[in-house]
Formats: sequence, C-alpha cells, structure tokens
Amino acid sequence: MISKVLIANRGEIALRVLRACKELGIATVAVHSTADADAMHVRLADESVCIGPPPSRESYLNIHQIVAACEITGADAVHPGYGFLSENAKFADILDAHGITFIGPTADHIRIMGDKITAKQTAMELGIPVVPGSDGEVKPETALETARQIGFPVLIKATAGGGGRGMKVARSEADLEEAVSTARSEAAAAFGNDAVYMEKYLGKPRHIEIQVFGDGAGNAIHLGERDCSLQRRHQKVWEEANSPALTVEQRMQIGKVCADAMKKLKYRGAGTIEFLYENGEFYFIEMNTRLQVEHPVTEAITGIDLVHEQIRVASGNGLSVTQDEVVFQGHAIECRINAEDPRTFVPSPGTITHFHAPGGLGVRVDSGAYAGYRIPPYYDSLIGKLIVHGRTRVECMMRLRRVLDEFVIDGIKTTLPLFQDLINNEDIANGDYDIHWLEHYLTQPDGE
Amino acid sequence: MISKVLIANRGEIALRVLRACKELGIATVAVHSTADADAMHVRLADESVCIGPPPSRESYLNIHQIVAACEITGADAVHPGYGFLSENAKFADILDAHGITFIGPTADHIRIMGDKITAKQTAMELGIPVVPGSDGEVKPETALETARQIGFPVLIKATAGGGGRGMKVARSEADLEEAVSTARSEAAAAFGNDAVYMEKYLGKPRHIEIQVFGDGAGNAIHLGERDCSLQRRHQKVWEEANSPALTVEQRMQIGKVCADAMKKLKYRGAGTIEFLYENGEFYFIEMNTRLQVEHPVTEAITGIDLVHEQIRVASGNGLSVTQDEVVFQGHAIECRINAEDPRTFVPSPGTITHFHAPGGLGVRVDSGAYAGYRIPPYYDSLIGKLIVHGRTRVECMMRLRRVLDEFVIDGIKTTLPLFQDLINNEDIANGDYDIHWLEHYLTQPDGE
Amino acid sequence: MAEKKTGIDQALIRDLANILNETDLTEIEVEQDDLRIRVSRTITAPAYAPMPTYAAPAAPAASAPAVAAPAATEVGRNNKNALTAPMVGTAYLAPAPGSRPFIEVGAQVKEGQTVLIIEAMKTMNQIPAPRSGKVVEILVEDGAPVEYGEALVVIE
Amino acid sequence: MAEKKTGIDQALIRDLANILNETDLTEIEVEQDDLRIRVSRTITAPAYAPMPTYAAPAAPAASAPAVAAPAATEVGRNNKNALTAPMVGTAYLAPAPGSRPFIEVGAQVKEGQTVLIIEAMKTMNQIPAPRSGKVVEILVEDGAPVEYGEALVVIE
Repeated sequence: MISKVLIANRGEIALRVLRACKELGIATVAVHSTADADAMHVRLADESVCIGPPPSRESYLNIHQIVAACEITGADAVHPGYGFLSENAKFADILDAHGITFIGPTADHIRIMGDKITAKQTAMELGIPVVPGSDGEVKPETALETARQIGFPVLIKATAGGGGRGMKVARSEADLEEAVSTARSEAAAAFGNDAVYMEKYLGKPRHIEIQVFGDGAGNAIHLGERDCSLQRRHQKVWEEANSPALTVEQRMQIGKVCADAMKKLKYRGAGTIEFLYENGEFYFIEMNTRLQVEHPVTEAITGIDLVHEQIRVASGNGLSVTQDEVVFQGHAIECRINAEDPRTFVPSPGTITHFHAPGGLGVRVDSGAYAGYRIPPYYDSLIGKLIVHGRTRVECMMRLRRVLDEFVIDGIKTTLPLFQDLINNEDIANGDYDIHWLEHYLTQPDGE
Repeated sequence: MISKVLIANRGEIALRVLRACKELGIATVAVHSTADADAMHVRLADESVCIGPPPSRESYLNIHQIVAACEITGADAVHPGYGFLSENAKFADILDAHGITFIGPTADHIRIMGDKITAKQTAMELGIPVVPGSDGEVKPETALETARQIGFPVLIKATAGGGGRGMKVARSEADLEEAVSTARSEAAAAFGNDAVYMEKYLGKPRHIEIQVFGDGAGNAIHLGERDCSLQRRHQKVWEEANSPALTVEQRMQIGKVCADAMKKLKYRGAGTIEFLYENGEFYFIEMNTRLQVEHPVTEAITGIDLVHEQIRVASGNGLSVTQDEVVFQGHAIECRINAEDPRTFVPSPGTITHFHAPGGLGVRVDSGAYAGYRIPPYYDSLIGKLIVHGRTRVECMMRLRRVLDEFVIDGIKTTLPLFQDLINNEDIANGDYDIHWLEHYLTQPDGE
Repeated sequence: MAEKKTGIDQALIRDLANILNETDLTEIEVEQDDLRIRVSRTITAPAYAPMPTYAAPAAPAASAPAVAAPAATEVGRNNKNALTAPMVGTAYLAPAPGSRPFIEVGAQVKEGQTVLIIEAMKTMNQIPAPRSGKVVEILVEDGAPVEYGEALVVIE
Repeated sequence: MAEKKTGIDQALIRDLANILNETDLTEIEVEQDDLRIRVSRTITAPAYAPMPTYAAPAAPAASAPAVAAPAATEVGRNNKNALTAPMVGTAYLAPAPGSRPFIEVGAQVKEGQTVLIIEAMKTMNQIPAPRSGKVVEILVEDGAPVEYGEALVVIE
C-alpha cells in the first residue's frame, strides 16, 4: 500500500495530484524549486522540500534531488504528473531500485512508447491501426518506391523528432527528393540523427485520442475518446469529449481495439493512444504513457477520478471498474488557460492581482493561481484549466459561454478572450474543425 | 416562450438563476435594493433596476416595485428564487393579471400548500402519508380524546404557525392540558390566531424531502430525496443525497407516491414534499412550492439542472426527462456557508478581504461573494453553498474534507469550521444522525 | 537602529505613523520652527469604494447597463438637491402626450407642486416638489424608465 | 531624492526606510535646517512578500511544515554569511556516528575544509567551507533532513 506520495511536479497538475491523495487519505510531499516556494500545492501539502534553483534541469528534472527528497521524507511513492520526468524510463528504474513506487507504467513500456519507431511497430503488433508508412527508416534511394506504395501526399519525419522539426510534406513525386533531403538535414541539425521515415500525409485530420487504463496484469479498459483537434503549434488549447465527429459505434469499436491492445501488452496505469482521424479511419500517432493535461474531460463524462485510479492501480488494487460499468454521460469541454496574449501567444508572466473562479453547476476549475500569485517566468504558461460539463454538447457550450464571462484573472494576459471568441464561432458550434482549423483561424484578421 | 427573466431575489440564488438564464440564452434583469448595488448577479445581468431601500419590505418584498420593474424592462417572466415572494400567491396572481409568467406553480397550489391544514388534507387526499393527528383544529375539550387516538407523545402546533412558535409536546395525559393552553396562547400572541392542532410526536426522526417536478398538465416525476436532518433552530446546515438511511426500494416507493400525487394535483414546476422519517415510515410535514436552497444536491446526483427545468416548464415545453430516464449517480453533500460564528451562529457581516474557492473534480461553489465584497447587514447570512459529489458517500466525504481545507474566506467569520468539525465526526461518517443531533452536538464542549 | 544621528526625531516619525494608521488617515504633515515632517500612506485596496477589487468580466459588452440614462444618473446622483425617484416606473414630464410639461428649466416651483408623473402598474403617480425653488436641471427624458433612487430633477 | 551632496547621511536614509517598512507607510518626508529627505515606497498590492494575500486554510493543522527545523531556517535565511545546502539530503556533523564533529561554534575554519556531510541516495557528499573564518552558528542538527538552499552554518 502507498502511504506517502511525493509529487514530482509543479503547477496545476501538482495540485491535482495533491487533491487526489488527500481524498484517499494519503500523506503528501511537495517538491519545488526556489521559484515555486509560494505555490498553492506547496502550501497545502503535508510536507514540502525545496529541491533546487528555478531551472527545471536543476530541480524538477533532477532525479538525484527528487530521490533524496523521498529519502528524507520517507515517501514510498512518486507521482510524476505530466511532462518533466513522467515519461523518463531511467527515473522509473531508479525509483524501482530504491524500492519507491513509480505511479505509472513499467520502465519498459515507457521506453517502447518513447521511441517513435518501436512505438509504431508495437502498435501494429497489438492490432492498433497505424498510418501507412515506411517499414522503419527510409533512405533517399528507396524513398520513391515507398512513397508510391503509400500513395501521395506523404510526410517525411525524423525518427528522433518531435515538435514539427525535421518534418516535410511531399505532395507529388516532383517534391519528394527535396523533401527527403531537407528533412534529413533538419533532423541531423536538430537531433544529431538524420534518420527519417515516411508515412501517409493526412490533409484535414482530427486529433482523437483514447484514454486507456490497465492493471498491469492483463486487464484493461478504455474510457472513450477526447477530441483535441484545436491546436496551435502542436499545443492543444481546447479538448472535448465526446468527439463531435464520432458515432457511438466508432467510439466503442476503436475503444475496444485500444483496450484489447493494452490487455495484450499488460499495460499498467493510465495511458493515452493518440490518433489522427480522417474519413472514418484512425491512424496511430503515439502513445503517452502518463496522465494527460486534458484528463478532466474524461473524468467529467465518466465520473471516474483518473488520479485515484492511478494510485489504486499502483497500489496493486487493480481497476475499480469493469468496461461494462463505464458509462459515458453528457459532454465536456476543457479550455487551457495560459498566461499568454490570446492572439500572439506571447507569454505574460507577472502577478495576478485579482482571481475569481466561476461557479455553479457543471463547472470545474483546476488551477494553482490565486490573487497575489506571481507566475514565475521559468516554466510553461499553463496557469489553469476550465472544464465544463453539460447533458448535451449544446448545453455544455452554452454553459461555457456563461462561465467564461464570470472568470476573472487580472494583472496578466490570458487566453480567456480566445475562448470567448471561439465559443461564438459557427464552426466550433457545429464541431466542424480539424487540426489545422485553429492555426488558420488565428491568421485571420480579428474581425472575422 | 420566455425571452427576458426578471430575477426577483438577491444573493446566491439570484446568481444561480442568472446562470441558468444565460445558459438558455435568455436575457436577464436583476432587481436590487440600494444595499445590493454591488452584488455579483447585478454586475452580470443584462439589465438591472434598483427597486428600493435596504429593508426587504420596501424592495424584495415590494410587489408593486417588482412589477413596475418588469414593465420598464419588458421582462416577460419572473423567477422568484426561494424566500421573499416565492410562495406569495398574490404575487403570482398579480403577475398573471399583467401577462407576466411566474416561474413557479399556480397561485392556487401555492395557497393550498401555504396553509398547514389544507396542505395536510390535500396530502392525505393525494395519498401522501401524513403524521397521525387531529382532523383540523383541536379544541381544549376534545384534546384528550384526540391524543388517546393518536397515542402519546403528541405535539400541539399553531395552525397559522411556523418556526417553532406555538409548538408544545405533551408526553403523557398529565402534560396535555397545559401544553394545549400554552400553545394556544403563544399562537394567539405570535400569529393573532389561537387555533391549534395535534399530531403524533416523533422522538428521533430524520428530515427527508422528495424533489418533485410537474408539467402542470398531469405529468410529474420525482428526483429522489435529500436528507436535511442536520439542522439547528429549524435551519438546515448540511444536506445530502442519497439519504444514508434509505434503501433503493424505499426511495423508489416514496418517490412514486409523491410523483403520483403531483400527477393527480396537476402540479406545475419544482416542488419539495418534506417528511419526517422514523422507523421506516414517512410522515408529511409540508410541501414547498418553490426551488429549495439545497436543490444542487439533487442536481449533482441526477445531472439535471433544476432551474433550466423550471424555465422549460414555465415556457410550456414540459419536462425534459421521463421518470425512467432519471438516473441517480453517486452521492452529494451541500454545506451552507453562512457569515456567522461557527459555534454561536451570531451573524458576522463585514467585508470579505480574501475569497478563494476550492477547485478540482466533483466540487461546486454557488456564491455571489468575492474579495472586496461587503456583506450587507440587512438580509440572511447565507453567503454561499459548497456542493461536493463523489461516486460513493465515502468518496464524497473524503473529497469534502480536502475541499474544506482549500476554501478561503477571510475578513468575516463563517460556518466553514463547523463543517471541518462535522466531517471528522463519527456519527456523521456513519450517517447516524436525526433532526436533533446537531443541536445536541452544539451544546457539547468544543473538545468532544 | 534608531540612533539620533542628524538630530532627526525618529520616535516622532513612528508616533506619527501610528496616528496615521489608527486614525485611518492617508497623510500627516507637521511643521514647527524649521522642522517639517510629512508621513503618508496609500490605502491598499478593497473595502470602501464600491467593489473596487472585483473586475468586470473581460467582455462586458452586454453587462449590466442600468436602465436609466447614464449621463443624467452620474450628474444627478452627485447633486444633493436632486429629487430622486421614490418608485420604479416610467417618468412623464407632462400630464398627457402633447400637453405642456409640468416644469421647465428655469421655472420656479412651489413645495408640493407636481413636477412629473411616474407610471407604474397602470397607475399615474404624481411626484411633488420636495421644496420651493428654481428648476436647475431636468435629468430624465419624457417616457424614460426610472429606477428607485434615480435623480429626476434638480431644484435649488 | 538622490541629490549628490557631500555628507548625505546614508545611515539616516536607511533608518527612515526601515521605519517606512515597519510602520507600513508609503512616504516619509523630513525637513530640518537645509536638509530635506523624502523616502517613499509603492505598495504594488501583494506580490513581494511570500503569498501575503493568500490565507492558509482555516484549519492548517497539517499544512505544509517545511521538513527542516523551522527556527534555524528563519534565522539562517536572513544571514547572508550562511552556507546553504547545495542539495537535498540528510546532514551529518561528524564523519561517523560517535566521532568528533567537523566543526564547533567558535572554531576557525579554512576555505575548502569539510564542515559537514550531506547524505543523498546512499552517497556521502562533503560540504566544504566557502571561505575561511569563524563558525558563528550551526543551524542544523546532526542527522537532520535538509532541503536545497537551507542555511547550514554561519561562518564570518
């Protein structure tokens, strides 16, 4: 059993994990950099340990310090949140060597899913649909043949890549040679590794991801999908469930495929299998072997507390529900509140002078912000999440509209005005958007 | 159809109604006394009208002013909230005469349920179980015979009464004469009417109430019960659903009795049938022909927005759900946050210097309070409601415990510390309490 | 810490500060012979002004405009000689449409003389002048809705 | 404020500044003979003090006690000569249980000399004196957990 959890993260997710621990009667240790000494979760934790100076590398990414903090506090488990060390297999190994429970999957599964190529191969073996593509690395000399098999347009991607670097589209045979060579040199420059692979390029896909949960012993369930197509620069800004694009049959079908795959893998804990979705087909992108930022959307429609469930599974108590017991009720939308200019997304750190969260039925705010809180400039700009639930998507959208008018965060710029624009947009109202929609919308003049 | 609602109330319920209207795309008019010009719902409303000076009689109870406010703003409906004019049949009549929709039942039903004796007779006719008692007024000369029929102990109550005045218990024949004469003279002094009636006295009952909803045309449903046994001086402080005391069968049985009664009555809108419950039996107390303070508890476990539903019914669109579609999920508790000393309940008006609402999964705050808000001394002390939902009662209680630690209201005294005590009490944990429990608890020394 | 270096009386400054805080003032200035001391304090935030710490929602487009004509309200509320509406309703400046108004700016009125009518619930309520004097300003338009306490006419 | 005169009494300015902060004033002006000093301060709402506007929950019984001995932290953090912990771990004042401590209050230490050990992840890390001087205060107890930045020893 787990009796004291060290929360190896900061910001809203650290508070989220703290809340779950308190609700389970588990003691908490907050670790923080010197810049986060005033964070809300630090104040609310049973114990806190300063683990280093502001730079993440020397604090939140410093495995040595975090393990030492476990030692001096007697924490018997670590929740890594998302980001930072949450998908660091070495961290999981070290905790294991010290007899400390890592609240997450095995180090092996982190490794498998952390590498794009082994992840895709594993997905294929597990029966998860993938984007048609090259069988591993593609060389310039075989690129044309591979591209013809897949069918144009095709995408060239760095095997070591991420964040859009080393990524090129070839729309026809004429584009191919240049796309491959550019992608290779960008990959070499960015990652020190020029290996690239090729896959089918999707024109107007949606980003749809399936929440899965395994007990590590061969039982696994899915908790439906989240539609996270509204992104800018590969950052999600608005997530919802159910997806406006899926039918119940599609949901249950792809959900079952994912749950079955996790059973075969004997996956442990929370995971998310991300897909591109176009014309009724799902194409595996990657699997995140951790809690996602947008997990509250799933919690809203299932009533299941995913962090409770993570801790339960890590304690060896298995899943609290069977697939049959999972009921999807209503519709939920999450808006990520960033301390950023709502149009340019330039970060806006500073002091929050007034903070007033909206209330009422169907409203959830996850935020460590408060009046007087100074947002440190060292970390990402996510300062809170607003999650709204309704019986239908229309009710949810109407509720979100009224809630956005109530939310007050003064002293800094936030992305709240962006959501006030989006909620009045016809495409959003109709659920008619893909992963390029928001970027396109943002390039339009304000008045549009 | 309703296009503009005037909210004839103040405080958290005015904000509650405003939120529902906004979510339905209905324009709002806030009316307020001069003392409430800075209230949050006034700020958020589309229009606002000052209707008088601070005393309720000259503002929130002034029908003339409220109807005039409808006239100048063109409001086509009035939501009365709870208290004030919500159970004033004359108000409903006047609105009707002016062609303004009263969001509530018919004036006739308000009248019937507003009088204790006709209410009880009506309940009996509708098949609702009542406390065995006298058939109408009891005279001193027939009191003994009636008491013997009912069986001691018996309670003598003013027919015009309320709030505990003109109420006496006779535990045996020896007590009876004095109890009757004391009750009669108290009744005469308090209500100008010395009529009393008699009913069975229950020793350790729970207060259990059934939420009903009718469409005014003969359809009606119930939304389960709320257990409001935790009271002091007849004021509810903590309400929960489901009741820890009922089985599913009991819930469905009494619920059906109430729904059937409302069908017969052709009741329109939201109503609550209040019972005392002891040893498996329900005894009708009264019916409130309005929304209750504690309605969010029912919303949490059913997912149905009761104010949406009220407006829908008042618009003539009928009920949005059938009885079969009502699903009870999980457990919910509401804590009433009063600006009062948590032990003595002495009101503590003043300025709120800091206000920070708790967040996270399963948490709802309904409050018009904010940092800098000055609580006017003229009205009741309810400044907010905290509603927590969980999959089970245990989860709900654990969540409530962590949430109470997060809630910050500074500058005034509040009842939050009382709830922090209650949440750690064994009887509360076991759901083992009756309507006298809290009064008894409060008379014990702090240490208990 | 509080040595008297240049002969500045630090204890006096502290005493003044205490007075400042206790009396809720924002500034005290003392001058005697050739010594002058001024202490001041900014009152930090909330409390006294109506709702200063609560910012309106970011998009207040449709947010709570009072039904009354706003300019008049601003001026009138600040004028202690303004006659304020004793009830909610619609103000009429003349006894009937098209007829002469009860009063005009510059006119003399007597205490008790009807200066306008407020209609509410189909009833015409005659609003009398609270005192005799000269009509300095009429703050409502004919047919305008008025709320309780709204300034109507300034009589001086 | 900063006239460049010779003989400006900086200590006096500092004293006034201290008064300003302690008394919660925002401005002090003093004039005497031909000396005039004005010190002022802008209160930018909350911000600088650690979390002043956020009150701890009403029942902070179990709320976030730092793992370190709090008294020492208070004192030590304010002492600019304190050697602070470069890492999280358990502090030992002696090379082995029962042996003589590395340092004692009053002792002279040389720069680079080991003053204590911090154990973390089964590794003993020798913590050297940052400068030569006299040990004025030892702020941690033998075997106590220390967090990053925590004051350990004051060497002057």
